[in-house]
Amino acid sequence: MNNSRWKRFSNKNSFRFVPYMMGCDPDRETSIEIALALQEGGAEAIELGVPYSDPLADGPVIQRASQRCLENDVSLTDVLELAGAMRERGVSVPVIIFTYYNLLLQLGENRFFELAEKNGIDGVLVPDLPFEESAGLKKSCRDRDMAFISLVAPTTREERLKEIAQDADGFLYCISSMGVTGKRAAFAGNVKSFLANAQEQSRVPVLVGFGISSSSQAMQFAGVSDGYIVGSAIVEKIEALLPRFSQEQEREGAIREFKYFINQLVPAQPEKECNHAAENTADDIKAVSAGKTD
Amino acid sequence: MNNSRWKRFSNKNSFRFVPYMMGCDPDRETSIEIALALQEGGAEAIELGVPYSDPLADGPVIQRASQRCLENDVSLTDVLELAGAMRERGVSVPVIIFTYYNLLLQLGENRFFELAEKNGIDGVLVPDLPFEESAGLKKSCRDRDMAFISLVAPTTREERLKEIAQDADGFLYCISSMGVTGKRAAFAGNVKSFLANAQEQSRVPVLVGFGISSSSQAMQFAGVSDGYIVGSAIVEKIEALLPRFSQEQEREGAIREFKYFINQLVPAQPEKECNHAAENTADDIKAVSAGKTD
Amino acid sequence: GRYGRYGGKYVPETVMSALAELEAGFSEAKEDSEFLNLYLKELSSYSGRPTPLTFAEGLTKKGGGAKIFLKREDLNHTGAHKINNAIGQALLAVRMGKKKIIAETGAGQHGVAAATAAARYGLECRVFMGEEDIRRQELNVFRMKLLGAEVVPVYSGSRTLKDATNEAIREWVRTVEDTFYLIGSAVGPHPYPQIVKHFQKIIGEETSSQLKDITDQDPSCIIACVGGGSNAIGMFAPFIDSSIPLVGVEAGGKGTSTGFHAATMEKGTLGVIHGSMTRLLQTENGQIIEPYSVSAGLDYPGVGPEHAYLYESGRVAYESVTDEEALDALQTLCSEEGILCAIESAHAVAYALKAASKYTENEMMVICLSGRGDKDVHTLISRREGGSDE
Amino acid sequence: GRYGRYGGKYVPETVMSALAELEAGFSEAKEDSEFLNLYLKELSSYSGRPTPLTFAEGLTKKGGGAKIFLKREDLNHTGAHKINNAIGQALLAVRMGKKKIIAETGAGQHGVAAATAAARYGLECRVFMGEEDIRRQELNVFRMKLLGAEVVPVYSGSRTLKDATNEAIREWVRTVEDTFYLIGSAVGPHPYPQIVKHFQKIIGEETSSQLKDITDQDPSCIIACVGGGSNAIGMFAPFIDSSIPLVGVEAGGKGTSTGFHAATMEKGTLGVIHGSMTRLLQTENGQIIEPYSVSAGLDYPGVGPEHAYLYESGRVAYESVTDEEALDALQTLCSEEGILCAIESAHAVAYALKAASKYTENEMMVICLSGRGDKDVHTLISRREGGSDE
Repeated sequence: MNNSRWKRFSNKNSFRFVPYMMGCDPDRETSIEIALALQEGGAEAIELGVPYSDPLADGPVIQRASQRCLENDVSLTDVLELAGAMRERGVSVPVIIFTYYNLLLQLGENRFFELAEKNGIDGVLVPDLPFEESAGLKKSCRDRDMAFISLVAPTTREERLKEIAQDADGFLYCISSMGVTGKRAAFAGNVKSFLANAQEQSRVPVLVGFGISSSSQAMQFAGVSDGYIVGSAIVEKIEALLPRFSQEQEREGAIREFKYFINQLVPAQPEKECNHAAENTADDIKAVSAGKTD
Repeated sequence: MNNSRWKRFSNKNSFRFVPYMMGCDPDRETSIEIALALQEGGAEAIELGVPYSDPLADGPVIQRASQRCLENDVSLTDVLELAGAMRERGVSVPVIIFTYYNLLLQLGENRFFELAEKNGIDGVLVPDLPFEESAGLKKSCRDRDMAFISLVAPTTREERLKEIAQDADGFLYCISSMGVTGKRAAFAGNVKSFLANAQEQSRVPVLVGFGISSSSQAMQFAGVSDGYIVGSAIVEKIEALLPRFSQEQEREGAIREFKYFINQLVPAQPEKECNHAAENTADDIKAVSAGKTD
Repeated sequence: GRYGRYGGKYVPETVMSALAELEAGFSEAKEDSEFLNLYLKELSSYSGRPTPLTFAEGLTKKGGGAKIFLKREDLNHTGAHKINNAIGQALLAVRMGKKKIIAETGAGQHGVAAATAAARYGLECRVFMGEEDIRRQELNVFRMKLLGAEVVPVYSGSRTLKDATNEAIREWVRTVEDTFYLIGSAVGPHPYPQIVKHFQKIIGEETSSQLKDITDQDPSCIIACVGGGSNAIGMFAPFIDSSIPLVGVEAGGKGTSTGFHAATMEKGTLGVIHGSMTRLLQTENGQIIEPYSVSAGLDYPGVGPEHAYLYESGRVAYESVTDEEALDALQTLCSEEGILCAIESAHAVAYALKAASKYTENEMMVICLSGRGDKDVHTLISRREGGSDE
Repeated sequence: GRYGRYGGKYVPETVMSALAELEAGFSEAKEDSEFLNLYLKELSSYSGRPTPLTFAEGLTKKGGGAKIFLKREDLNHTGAHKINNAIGQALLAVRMGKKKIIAETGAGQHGVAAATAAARYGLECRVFMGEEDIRRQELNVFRMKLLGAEVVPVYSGSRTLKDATNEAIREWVRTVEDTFYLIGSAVGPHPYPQIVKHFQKIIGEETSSQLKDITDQDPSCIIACVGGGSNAIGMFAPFIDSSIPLVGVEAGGKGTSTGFHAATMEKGTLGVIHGSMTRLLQTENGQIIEPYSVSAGLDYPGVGPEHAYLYESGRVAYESVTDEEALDALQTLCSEEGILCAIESAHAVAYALKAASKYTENEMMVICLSGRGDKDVHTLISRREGGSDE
């Protein structure tokens, strides 16, 4: 793969933080600010979700975000174009479009890749397109220097894991535990050996995701993986901030609070970010604490 | 049969009027007055009904009378004793107890006849005890000089009619039309030939009943029968008079109105009865007219 | 027409010729193999007979004794054994040249069965139903109307089954020339109890043959609920001449000592109801008492005359179970076997569960599961929610 | 796992091992004659199969052409074809060592069937049901609870069947080790459409053999309603390789031009739903549209992938009938034959009544009467009373 953004991602040596955000939740402009905040907060790549009526792999938080966006008629095209706008505003890390297969099917593969290329997309993750069904799409991605992100789960059998891992692009998405996306207290019992095994087999960085909502949870996996993905915790934070995003005089504070939240999610942050957080008012900090107990 | 009351009944040459009244409807004293009025009005015999929870052969009017009496816990014994009281007060025509079989069964045949004899009962009519089931009871009646009243219907077949008619006591009850008791506009199509046939076969007077509610209806059958029975029309009249019976100052007028009503039911009445009716106030006569349209 | 001193024809003279016609029509029909074949063909190709004999493994475990088998009358078209008789009598009506049928109904089950058979065989149908029952059973009322039947409200007496039956008989007298009275249980004047038994004995005949397919051994007990008693007489019919113990289960309501029950055998006395001599619940003066049971189908003050005879002769044991026992048994059957039976049938199940442990696991009990319980879900809901069953 | 371009497994990686396990378990089971015999024995001794093939004389007269026969799935235990599949999959779950089943349900029919099979075979059962459907179908909810199942309300999306299915799949991922997902229609990822067809093909097999008992002649048309399509695929299965015309009838709702319908074939487009590629009702952006039908069982935005294939290949003709036509046909069947069928099944009847006159009286049409209509009486009442069907 010649995609320079993926090369940078791949060559990093840090424990990579990859956040998920729902595109256009709550709106296009705020999404751009969120993406910039994520990058500023240390994101090494961004998963950009597309709202769908039937998000089979997602838990209630992302389902609700989908519903919100669908009420605004946000389409796959809208989210692809959002990615383009994010690029223009300075997002430089790999952007992965996270879409259910039916949306891509309706748009049409050709049109999808046309828009994806135009808007600077680096990768495609289709949660309901398992290895067996994805050969064609993966090839189309490779033809365009995009990564088709593959997933493996604790239940993925040895042979299959090997096959998927050795054919993976971008990063290998290791599902930490069975179930849908969303915060949880415990992970699959065999998660560490599973990750270690995936790391052995994979030709790309191995990231762990599903259910991670704090830096301490993520750090458990630091030795057996190359990074982690946080989705629902971020989307839930955005949901909590919705009333403030919608009021002009509150937006700036809300973005600050969001940044502070992201900092908490990222274990080793530069000093200045902490200082930045310290600039928050006491009230803001209280709100943050309240948010975390959600 | 040596019963002198039946001999008188049998030897009459008139077109006999036999009314039905429900015993103790609305109460014992009024029933006695009603019986006396019926006799005064020309009744050649009186059928005395017993209230029953499930009067299968009866229409709504007599069903309602049953219900009224059952609310006062009127039993077969009560009605038998009522007959005795009627005798004491001057009722001299045959009195036929009209009871469903289950009531008689519960009282017991022995006890029933004991009370019947004591209270001057001349006949027994059990509407749900057809010829086939009644041999025993008929014999018990004959042993005591009582008439077991048999019924035949327009649908009773020739052979059977002959058998019943030739074994009848007291009178032969000919059902004018199919269905239950109660007023009606039309009778069975073959009713006259049926009655003529019954008259030919019967060893006792042939009376027609079910649905007769006016003297003109009754007179249709004068040539082919020996009398007629009126039930529901009388019970309905009593029902209409209930409010007046229950008030001391209205009772006498109510009885007068009842007598007038009976006079209308009987085609050929002595002159004096008509005069008696003429003594009624104009209001009474209006009330009578209103009652007749019910 | 007599079973010992029970049975007979205690009806007005106006009904007698109709009964004679019916008797003649039925005597002819039951000897007519073409008629019999038509009846059997309709049971099989229309109503889905034979109904299975299901081994109830879970119920057997709960009972802790005899192996329990269920004769699945709940799987009949319209959901109960009632259709066997409705089809038989409706075909008889057609054979006798009648164009119209009338029927009585309490909860509406027989009314639906009669309306169903009438629709199938092109007969006009009027169903007499107490005004109180019409109010309580609006779904069945609507079903009858959908089937093209007229539902005639009965306002007399207690406005329930007993009065609907009286009124149907009254109506029959009025219209006897072109109308067939399709009675719903093994009651009424002769020849009705015989006719109903004739058209219900298929239950016992199938059971007998299905048992023989399983084992040579006789069952240790055959159980059926008894209201009027049509499913029971049908189930017992081929076994009466054997020595197999037979048990009829009556509705004990709130307990046979409370006055709120329908236990005709235990608490009833000799009497006449709906044209036949039998045992019935009545006052000492002979007025008929409205019985009580949570189950509308067992809520009848009398019982078929042959049952009265079988009780008196001791050939069949009649037991009662209470509302509570029946409802608990219904719940047990439901969660153990996935079968939601009628509350009526649950009385038989309740008795079986109580009696099973008297037998060994090598013995068999057979329960006639007379109908399904979809119709009872509202009653069950209000019981669960309120605790009160009235 | 493909029917032309349809079918497949469009599911998260987390489901893949479970599907592989299921595929292996099913492959083994279907070759195991002991398993097959157990399944057939349960269908016969528990659910009452074979269901009859009823000649509908009155309906035939109304149709004015072909002789109409009804395959009576309404006579199954619990009142519809759903139980065939529920029994089959529950027995498969037991064979695979699973202790728990989960299921999705819309109107509650499959939920009741699944809860029934779970009770019978001693499995724990959780049924996912849209919160909106729970409100509308309280009787079935209560029945499931009586059967010992837990009913889990689903608050996501439109809170109906589509979302209940999503949620059941999500739950399955969570609990896959000891839990079997008992899917209710011929939909879902491979191997589900195959499994459901396998356990429903008894409908067509019985029909085929029952037709041979009547005549050597092939029927001129075999008709079944199609929502997800399980009764239809089961009915069609043994006939697909013949040249007998097959017709699937979809819910036309208020008319396929109104936007209120569930006509997946006529108005749907290629897409992915519940794990398989098929035809479905969706916006041009690919968001799935909640369909509309008066019949809760046909109210599904997708269709089994094999049906999509049979549509595309032209082997099966798919037609639609409106709510009104279906309800009229239900009324006609009811008053002509005494059979109150489900509104779902009435769609097939309505098509048959329209098409019958194209055939001569020497030809035969067979309708799969997939279920009984007791569950629909409330809908029918409100239609008659209000004129509105919503």
